[in-house]
Amino acid sequence: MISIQKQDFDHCSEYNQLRDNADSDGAIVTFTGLVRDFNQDGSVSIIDIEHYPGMTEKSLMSICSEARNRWQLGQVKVIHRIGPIAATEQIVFVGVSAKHRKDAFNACEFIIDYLKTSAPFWKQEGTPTGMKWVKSNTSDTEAMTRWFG
Amino acid sequence: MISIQKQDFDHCSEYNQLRDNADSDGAIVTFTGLVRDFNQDGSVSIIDIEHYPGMTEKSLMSICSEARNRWQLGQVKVIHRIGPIAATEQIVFVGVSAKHRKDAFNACEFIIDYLKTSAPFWKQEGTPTGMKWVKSNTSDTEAMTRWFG
Amino acid sequence: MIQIKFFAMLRERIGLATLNFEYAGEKTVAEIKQQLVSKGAQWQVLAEQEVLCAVNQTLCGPESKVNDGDEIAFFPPVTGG
Amino acid sequence: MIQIKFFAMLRERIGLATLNFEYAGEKTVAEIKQQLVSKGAQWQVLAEQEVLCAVNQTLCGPESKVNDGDEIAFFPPVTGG
Repeated sequence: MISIQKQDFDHCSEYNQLRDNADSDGAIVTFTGLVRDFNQDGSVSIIDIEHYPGMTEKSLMSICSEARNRWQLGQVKVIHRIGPIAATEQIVFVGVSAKHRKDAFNACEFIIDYLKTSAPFWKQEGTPTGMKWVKSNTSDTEAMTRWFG
Repeated sequence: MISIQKQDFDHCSEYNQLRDNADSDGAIVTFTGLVRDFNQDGSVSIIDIEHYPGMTEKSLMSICSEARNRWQLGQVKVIHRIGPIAATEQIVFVGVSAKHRKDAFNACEFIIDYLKTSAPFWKQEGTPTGMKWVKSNTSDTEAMTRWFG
Repeated sequence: MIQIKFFAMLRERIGLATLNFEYAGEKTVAEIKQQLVSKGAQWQVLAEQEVLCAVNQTLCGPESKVNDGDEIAFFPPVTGG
Repeated sequence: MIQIKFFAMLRERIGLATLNFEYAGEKTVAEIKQQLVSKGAQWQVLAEQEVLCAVNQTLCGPESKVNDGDEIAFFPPVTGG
């Protein structure tokens, strides 16, 4: 299940939904990304996220089905916010349930690594000198290539 | 922060506490272990967990400080329940916040892998033929040795 | 006719979000990009920095063929999550 | 005097949770375990299966020295989480 949305999400109800549908799953792993209040250039008060409607959903669906091919998973949920988001707010959620914890950990980390390098989102940061487009991160590319070793 | 407790825990308030104290952390990873309703021998209705009071807390503290030595972490929380727990209930929670998601994922998985192989808990499962001590799992030992490669 | 979309910094620098582009034939993504660059000053950004391309909403390499009716998009490396 | 604790299946099979054990000298964990095994039938479980040991609440190998006043524990491989 994929959701691209402007409004914030409720981690609590996301976890409860994963758990209510976990059936025989023994493990739930969640990842939440928050807007940091700093970056390499100074403090950040707000970010603004642009995306490519249509391709975004298609790319997240494809990431999740690749995760399901690789590991035995129960529930998978991905939420990504768009538009303006204030510092310390939630940006992204990945939740996975699985029979075995190793599968849940792997799938959750794979999905966020893959999302960071291939889902069409672009972030601007509001800094004291105005909005600036964020540069892509080589450590994200490295995190991704590890899955295709 | 470590908690060994008989009562269930509230995932929601655990997440909110991690987030309220996340400061400049950009990532929160949580792992929750649930009682599965099956095992290799059939269906499971309840489990019962014995532990070694004193050593349990000492060993979990030592696991968390080893994680802090290895990665740059914000908040770390570990909860493990003891006593009787019904199928599909929550047994264990590990929550970690960190500036970078890789550190949060690594620390969370390390802590649960380490806990599974070295914290003094023993589990009995209630099966149709009575309570049976659970045998230790070689896949858990393998998961652990990976961290000491 | 193909539709070309631009996102993020490319959209800002080019000053366009969408371009309908007369098209017949069998060009590659790289050839279409080169044709855009030759249109003038504000298009240079396509040549000056790393640009990703999607054809019909799937990431593609520069040698991918573009067919009439396709939806093409050019954008900077992604920075979500 | 040392205190010896048993947990889980070992506690059940031996029929004891705690044993106060007269002790002087410099034995190892393995030697103390052997001494217990020689006490009789219900103690054989210590020799028959994989047994872990902690000295003063820290996991120890069989060659660890035990000092007077220590707290020793024998238990099966752990199965928490």
